[in-house]
Amino acid sequence: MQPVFQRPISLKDVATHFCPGCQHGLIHRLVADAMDHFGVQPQTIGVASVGCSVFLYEYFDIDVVEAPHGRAPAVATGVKRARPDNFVFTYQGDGDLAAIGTSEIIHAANRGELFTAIFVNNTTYGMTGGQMAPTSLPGQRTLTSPEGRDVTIDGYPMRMAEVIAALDGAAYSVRVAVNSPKNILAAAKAIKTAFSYQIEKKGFAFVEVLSACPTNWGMSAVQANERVAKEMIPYFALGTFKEKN
Amino acid sequence: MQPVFQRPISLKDVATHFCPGCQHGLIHRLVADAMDHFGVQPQTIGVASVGCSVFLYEYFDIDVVEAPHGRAPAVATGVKRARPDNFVFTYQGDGDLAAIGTSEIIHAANRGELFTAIFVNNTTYGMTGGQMAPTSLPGQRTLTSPEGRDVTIDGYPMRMAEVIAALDGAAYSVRVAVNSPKNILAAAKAIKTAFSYQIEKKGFAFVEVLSACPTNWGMSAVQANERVAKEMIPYFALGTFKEKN
Amino acid sequence: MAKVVIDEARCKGCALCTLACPKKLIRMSDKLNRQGFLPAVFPAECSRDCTSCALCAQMCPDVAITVFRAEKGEKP
Amino acid sequence: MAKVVIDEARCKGCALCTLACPKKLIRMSDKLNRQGFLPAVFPAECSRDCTSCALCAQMCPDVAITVFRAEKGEKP
Amino acid sequence: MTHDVFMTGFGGQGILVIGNLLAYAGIIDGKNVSYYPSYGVEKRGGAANCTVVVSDEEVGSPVIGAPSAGIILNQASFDRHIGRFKPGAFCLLNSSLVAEGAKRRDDLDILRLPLNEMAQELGDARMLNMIAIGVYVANCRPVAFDSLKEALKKVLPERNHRFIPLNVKAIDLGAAQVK
Amino acid sequence: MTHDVFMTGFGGQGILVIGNLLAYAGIIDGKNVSYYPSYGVEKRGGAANCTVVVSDEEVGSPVIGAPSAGIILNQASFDRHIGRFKPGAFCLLNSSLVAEGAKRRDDLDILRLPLNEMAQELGDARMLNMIAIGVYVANCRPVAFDSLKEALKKVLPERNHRFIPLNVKAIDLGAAQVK
Amino acid sequence: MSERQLVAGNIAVAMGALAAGCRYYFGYPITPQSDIPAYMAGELRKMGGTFIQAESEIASINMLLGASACGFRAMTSSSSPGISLKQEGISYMAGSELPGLIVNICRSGPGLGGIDPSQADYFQAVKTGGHGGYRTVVVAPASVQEMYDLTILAFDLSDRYRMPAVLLADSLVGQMKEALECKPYVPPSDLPAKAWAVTGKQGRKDQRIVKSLFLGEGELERHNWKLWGRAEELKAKEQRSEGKYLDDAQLLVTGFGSAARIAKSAVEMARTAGLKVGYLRPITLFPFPEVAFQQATATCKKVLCVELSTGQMVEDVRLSVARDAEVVFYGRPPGTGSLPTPEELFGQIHKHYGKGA
Amino acid sequence: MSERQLVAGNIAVAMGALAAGCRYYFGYPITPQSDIPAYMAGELRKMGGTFIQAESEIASINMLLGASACGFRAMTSSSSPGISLKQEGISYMAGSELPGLIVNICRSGPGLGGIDPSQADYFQAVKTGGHGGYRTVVVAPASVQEMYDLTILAFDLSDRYRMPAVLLADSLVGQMKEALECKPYVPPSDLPAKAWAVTGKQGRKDQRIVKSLFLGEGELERHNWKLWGRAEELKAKEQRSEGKYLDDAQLLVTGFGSAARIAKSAVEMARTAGLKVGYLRPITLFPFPEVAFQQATATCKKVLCVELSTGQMVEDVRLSVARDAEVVFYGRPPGTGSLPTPEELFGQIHKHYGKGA
Ligand SMILES: Cc1ncc(C[n+]2csc(CCOP(=O)(O)OP(=O)(O)O)c2C)c(N)n1
Ligand SMILES: Cc1ncc(C[n+]2csc(CCOP(=O)(O)OP(=O)(O)O)c2C)c(N)n1
Ligand code: SF4
Ligand code: SF4
Ligand code: SF4
Ligand code: SF4
Ligand code: SF4
Ligand code: SF4
Ligand SMILES: [Mg+2]
Ligand SMILES: [Mg+2]
Repeated sequence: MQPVFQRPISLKDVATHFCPGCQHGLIHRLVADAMDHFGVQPQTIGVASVGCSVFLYEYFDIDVVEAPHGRAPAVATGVKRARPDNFVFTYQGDGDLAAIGTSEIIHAANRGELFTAIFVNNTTYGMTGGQMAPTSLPGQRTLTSPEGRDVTIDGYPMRMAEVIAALDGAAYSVRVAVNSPKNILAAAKAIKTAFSYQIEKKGFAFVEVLSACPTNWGMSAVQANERVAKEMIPYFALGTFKEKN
Repeated sequence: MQPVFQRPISLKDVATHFCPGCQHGLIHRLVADAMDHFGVQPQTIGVASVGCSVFLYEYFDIDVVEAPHGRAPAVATGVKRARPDNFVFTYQGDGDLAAIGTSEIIHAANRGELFTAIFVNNTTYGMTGGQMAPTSLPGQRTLTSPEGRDVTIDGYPMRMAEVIAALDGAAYSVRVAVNSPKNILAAAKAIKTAFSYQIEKKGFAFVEVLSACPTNWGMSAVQANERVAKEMIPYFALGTFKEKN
Repeated sequence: MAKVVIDEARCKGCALCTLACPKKLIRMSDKLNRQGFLPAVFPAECSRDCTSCALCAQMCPDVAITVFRAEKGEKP
Repeated sequence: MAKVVIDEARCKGCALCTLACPKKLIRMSDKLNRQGFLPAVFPAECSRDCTSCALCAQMCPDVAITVFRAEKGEKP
Repeated sequence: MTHDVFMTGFGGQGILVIGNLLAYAGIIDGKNVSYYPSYGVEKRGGAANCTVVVSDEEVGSPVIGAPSAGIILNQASFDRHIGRFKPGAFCLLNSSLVAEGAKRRDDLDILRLPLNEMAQELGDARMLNMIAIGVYVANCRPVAFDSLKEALKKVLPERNHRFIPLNVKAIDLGAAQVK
Repeated sequence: MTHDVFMTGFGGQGILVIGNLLAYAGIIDGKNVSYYPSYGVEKRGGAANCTVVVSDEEVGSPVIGAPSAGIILNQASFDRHIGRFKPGAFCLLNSSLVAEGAKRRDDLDILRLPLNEMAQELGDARMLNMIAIGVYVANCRPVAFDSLKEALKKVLPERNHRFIPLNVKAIDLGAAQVK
Repeated sequence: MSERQLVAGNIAVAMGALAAGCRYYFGYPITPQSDIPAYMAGELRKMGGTFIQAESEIASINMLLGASACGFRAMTSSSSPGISLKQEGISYMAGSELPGLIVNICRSGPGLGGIDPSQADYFQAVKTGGHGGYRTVVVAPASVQEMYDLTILAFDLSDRYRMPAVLLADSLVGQMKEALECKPYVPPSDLPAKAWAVTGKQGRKDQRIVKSLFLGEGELERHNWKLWGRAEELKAKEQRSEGKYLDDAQLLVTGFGSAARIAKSAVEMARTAGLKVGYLRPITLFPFPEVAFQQATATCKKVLCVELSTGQMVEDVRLSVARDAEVVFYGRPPGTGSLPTPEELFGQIHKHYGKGA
Repeated sequence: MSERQLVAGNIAVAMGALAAGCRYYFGYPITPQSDIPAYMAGELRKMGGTFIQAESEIASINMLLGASACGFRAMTSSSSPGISLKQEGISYMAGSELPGLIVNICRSGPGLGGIDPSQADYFQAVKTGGHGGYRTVVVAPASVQEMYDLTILAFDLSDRYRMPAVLLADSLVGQMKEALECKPYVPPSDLPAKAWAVTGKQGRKDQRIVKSLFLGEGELERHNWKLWGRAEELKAKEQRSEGKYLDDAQLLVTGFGSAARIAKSAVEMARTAGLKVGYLRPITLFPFPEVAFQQATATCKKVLCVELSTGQMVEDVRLSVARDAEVVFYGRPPGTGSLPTPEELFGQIHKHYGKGA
């Protein structure tokens, strides 16, 4: 028998610490796949952020620099400027990128830094136990919005793929989901396209991936996956918001 | 004889420290005019930022809180939440608001904070002697871009009025200039409209004012004023980018 | 004619693969695995119906699934 | 018929008011003021031509200009 | 008089609930108490431990190097912690999940009970923790049984108060194991 | 031997240029030097001061409490600083702009020269600073005149080197005022 | 006596703040202090107060600055890396003479480190990690009751001396539960009114300006001496410590917060074993209880300082003791499995008791 | 001997950095250090290096972290408030064992303060203002030549001990011009290779991971002791100071950087006046030259410490001197018109000379 689906070689053969049904694992796999696809793993330097994905180096078989919370784009800027011939990517959560790290991602994008940004939006602060995130949906109950997010006080969910797309320095910005095989295949393609922007020096590329956090949503994995389709996608439209040539 | 043009009463009758031809003074006057217009001066708390406009309290006859560089929107959030019945405005330069304070202005806008933000864009760090700002134009020579801003390395000028307009929490966002009597009258009107958004609790209002910095542009006041029309307005389009009802 | 191998030690029992399979070939076990989860199982008899589309594997967050296809002429 | 008063002590000699006046009534002095600037002057004889449009005052960054209009029936 | 107990198991076994319960019972008895929890890194299913001290005097350290009593609910916890107990300490082992093995400690006063099965028999697998606390309190008497039961009202969320009778039954079942 | 001089005026009078010039001349002479500038808050037109020390020994403080020489170019600087000088200090006052007034100091060795007018006469109002430095160097001899002139090449930007002859003339004019 | 409840230290801080009249909370999530914002989110909105989860720690401290400038009691809480980010804001608050409470439930470091109890932020809190030379009140609770009481004290001192206050604790004291008695808060009758708070001029003649920029001749120097004078007054009046067995001690054990809590058990063990060991715990870290140390070391010439770090407070102990007293150090820098036990500290007491000095 | 140029201190720092092989500069504008980025902007881009004006001080320090993780010499510069904002990043660099140079041309504070020369960031630099307990090299130049030389030394020590280095100066030393001799840089032959730098695996077997998160049992504690050990080694080997007239001194005057510079003139005045006054200036603030102070105070029992602050280094002086030596303090917290003169400090010497101790 011939294998038709196998673990990417850039992904280490170890169990993850992610909760059952957490799609960080799946997104890791897609990133590793893209690395394999372009054969860039030997040149890759990953920049980890603080969040449930902090253990990047445990799962990817690459060199990794860990950034302070929110600062991965600045660290990646330092890395990529110092080693322009390496392949550099960041991997950040929504608390990390859209709250504390707002400034860093916007200015890195605006400078057109030549790294690839993977942004995992699960509408909550996963690692710290489920606080309201900048992307939490209106009415979403979290540790710090026990009565549900009140947009008049807490503000509106941030649509980061659109914000990034609006910056002159950004070359590619897309939002994908991984809640169904179809969306997963589209996500895989988007990540590869984003990688190609770096490889071909076309500019800064940004991939927002909608993801489930069953634990902090207080749901089973299956319910959580359903919420992505029912509640997240209607608010966070899937699509390509910028694609410079 | 009857006076047809007089100094607004909210503006103290003192000389400013601004350089000849610096339009901070003019913008101060327009803000004071709007305060007079609505009679809000007795309730007003201004939030000063760090930049050439740091001496807000020397010129406006109001209570003032001075914020650390870039943080005026956060300070104003604290002030307005604590004293919701007061009239609160911030006054920030482009280094302050569009560089170090990116995160604070974006999230205050996104929360729909009920204060009014005055943003003075003079394409440079005035107070610190003329470094490149996030709004410096492509090719603009500054202390830190001696060969001219290179967009491929330094990034693109940020169009803040548009960025703010794109946030769900922002109710009013406009860009004006003060380089001609006509533009000044439009600017005066925009500032009043912005004030009305706070007074009528319609939401966060943002006024970007294009302004000249003759000193750091290395120009006479008249040349600097011309540059606003010739170079800035073509890049930073004047107009209303959002006007919620 | 294909084979789906689910690494029981990696499976966290999230059941997302069961949703993904267009043929509904995968089901959840009722015996806890070493990690304390109820893992997914691909019953051997399902090999026949499996198209090796690998959608189950695509969907698995824990990369616990490998899919094999019979090579041309290979015996079942 | 109007009067424009330029506060010499406040004027920084930027000359922006001279651009603003549609009638070109304001000119720059060639005598330094106390601050070391060459201030703007509104020659008394210009009162006649001044429309009290106040555009000069609108334009002044240093709020150094006050504009007066003759009230109805007021003597020049 | 000071009592301290170290309880250890994995998340979901209800360790922290009975830790709280014991501490609250101590308060009801007018004692000084401390309850100190500690967890593993994992979000779900990781280790869960706590130390409870109940005392007539001021409580010093809420962390105890060599605890004088223990409740050990699974194998991993046994392997990791059994070495710490003070010689002579009373230890309840959940024999449903703990095989002991290499790390036997003959100097402890060990009671082995198949808590999983006992809870199942009682009709609710989740009652395992209540049986355990019943055993411990009956053996070491750090608090009065009435206080322990009284404390259920404080510790269980309102919506679970209807289960209090079952909890009491489980505590009693535990107590009954101690002669 | 150590020379120190405090120069004070407003921005635009070229105080900092002659401070640099003197310091560079000291270096050319193989001396130890320090040049310490200080400004007012204003961006344009504010106060501009500097202290220069030229010495055969290591230079200690670049800040001098009671300077032993001074160049004072305008009234505001005079009013603010005249009290600081060491008794007997040589002070050049720009009488074009300084009226002295209440703060007369009879214990100083004061030379009054109408520098503005002298510079105008020389054909370039900006040469005022060069005349001043010529006066000071001629009086106190902290550096060799040749070094001072040599230093012009180091201190003036390339594009202004064509003005060096005029600068030299101004220095000489200053020197000529000192008998 | 109000009822005793079983409460976690973090929650006691929140309850203390509410009792002290604090109605403004600004924070950003970080372990191990997340109970505080979670509690505040529920309670404050219920009572009409303000809870904002800010976009960052920097935004939080500046929102606090704004609310405090309006004259209201306000607070933020965070943990080590988050507190580092607040240093500029704290310096501004100090420079602007603004009160306000900053709670640091320390975690292990440096960098991302881990979430175990730590005392390695002592220098940052006490020597002040921001720029420009200023002081803040620093209190260090060692029990759940103190988490409540010292929160209130911190607000009072902060208002009285017009400087920010830092509550320095860690997850041991923060996550531990003990009996808490919520004594009702009675504001000190002599607390000065906040006549500096911005309110809008409302017809008032003078502007109120909350700022830290002072450019006039000599102005900033005077301002600094004024702030220094307040800190000196604080030192003179507000040193607090807890001592036990000091009369006949031959070895003095000291530490703050969680380390002191563990050390106290070790001291009891030592006394039980017949060793003449004393115990002295700073409750205020700034002002450091210098007087108590001076007094205790007038007779007891050896001090063992225990910290959950490689040694920071030990410097202040050295600066405070009698000149002829010897100070030794035992540290356990934090991390998984690095919390010392009373038994371990008893071992250290044994090691040093009766030797030297 | 290379030519002597008249150079400002700030520029000397930039020149020193370039000489030391630093090709990566990340900064954000702030007075009074703006000459450094302005110089770097021109020079670095000319020579193919990287100059980035970042969006903030926080971004700068993290870009520095990234470039340093790649094994290159890199730097940032700022002034007090900006340095406060970098504290989290510095802690991360220390935790990740990354070298890198952070230049602080201090301004007056607290808060916005002013731009006058200040030494009130001593605590922040030396006690470390970030969280979690770590140390950095701290050097304190007192002349333009030292601005150059100590920049190079800071890079060397930073690489050797794998910790960030801070150069602490102020606008007196930064804006002052003096003769500078640019000695060519010869890298120490025994500097260890950066075998930890990320490069991409490039076929290497092991991953390289630059991080500060350590969750394994006991791992973070061991990591902390390792960092502590390096700091101890630094203390043992790298203390630097400048002394003069120490043999017969009856009063020792000390201070660092700009204050020392002024104090030195006062000491010369005192010697001229026949007073037996000595001079001891720490060049490295961390490691603090404890040995030099111990030795000097073996005979000289009174020390006058001068700072442009209300007193910070004086604590380290107290901790370093012989037990029976007395330390007195004279401070001028910074602000417009607050720089002390040599004459003023000579007055202080007079006041303390021959009295007490
Ligand atoms: C400066 C700082 N502030 C806060 C934290 C605490 N913290 C750790 S992870 C995290 C955010 C996690 O949320 P997200 O980025 O959405 O990632 P997720 O876990 O959801 O994937 C926070 C706030 C920190 N480590 N550092
Ligand atoms: C944290 C911090 N970083 C940097 C500075 C230095 N600084 C003072 S004003 C300023 C920016 C001035 O530019 P802008 O905001 O555009 O105002 P302008 O002067 O042009 O009106 C900067 C960077 C500071 N005070 N604080
Ligand atoms: S907490 Fe949420 S984001 Fe984190 S591992 Fe669990 S499911 Fe994933
Ligand atoms: S430097 Fe520029 S912005 Fe500042 S006062 Fe002068 S002209 Fe205005
Ligand atoms: S490969 Fe396709 S058909 Fe086979 S089990 Fe997986 S999803 Fe079902
Ligand atoms: S998707 Fe993967 S982890 Fe989830 S049940 Fe199926 S095989 Fe197990
Ligand atoms: S009022 Fe109008 S017409 Fe009169 S001087 Fe001014 S601009 Fe000219
Ligand atoms: S615009 Fe105002 S400041 Fe400028 S020249 Fe005219 S009057 Fe003077
Ligand atoms: Mg998230
Ligand atoms: Mg600007």
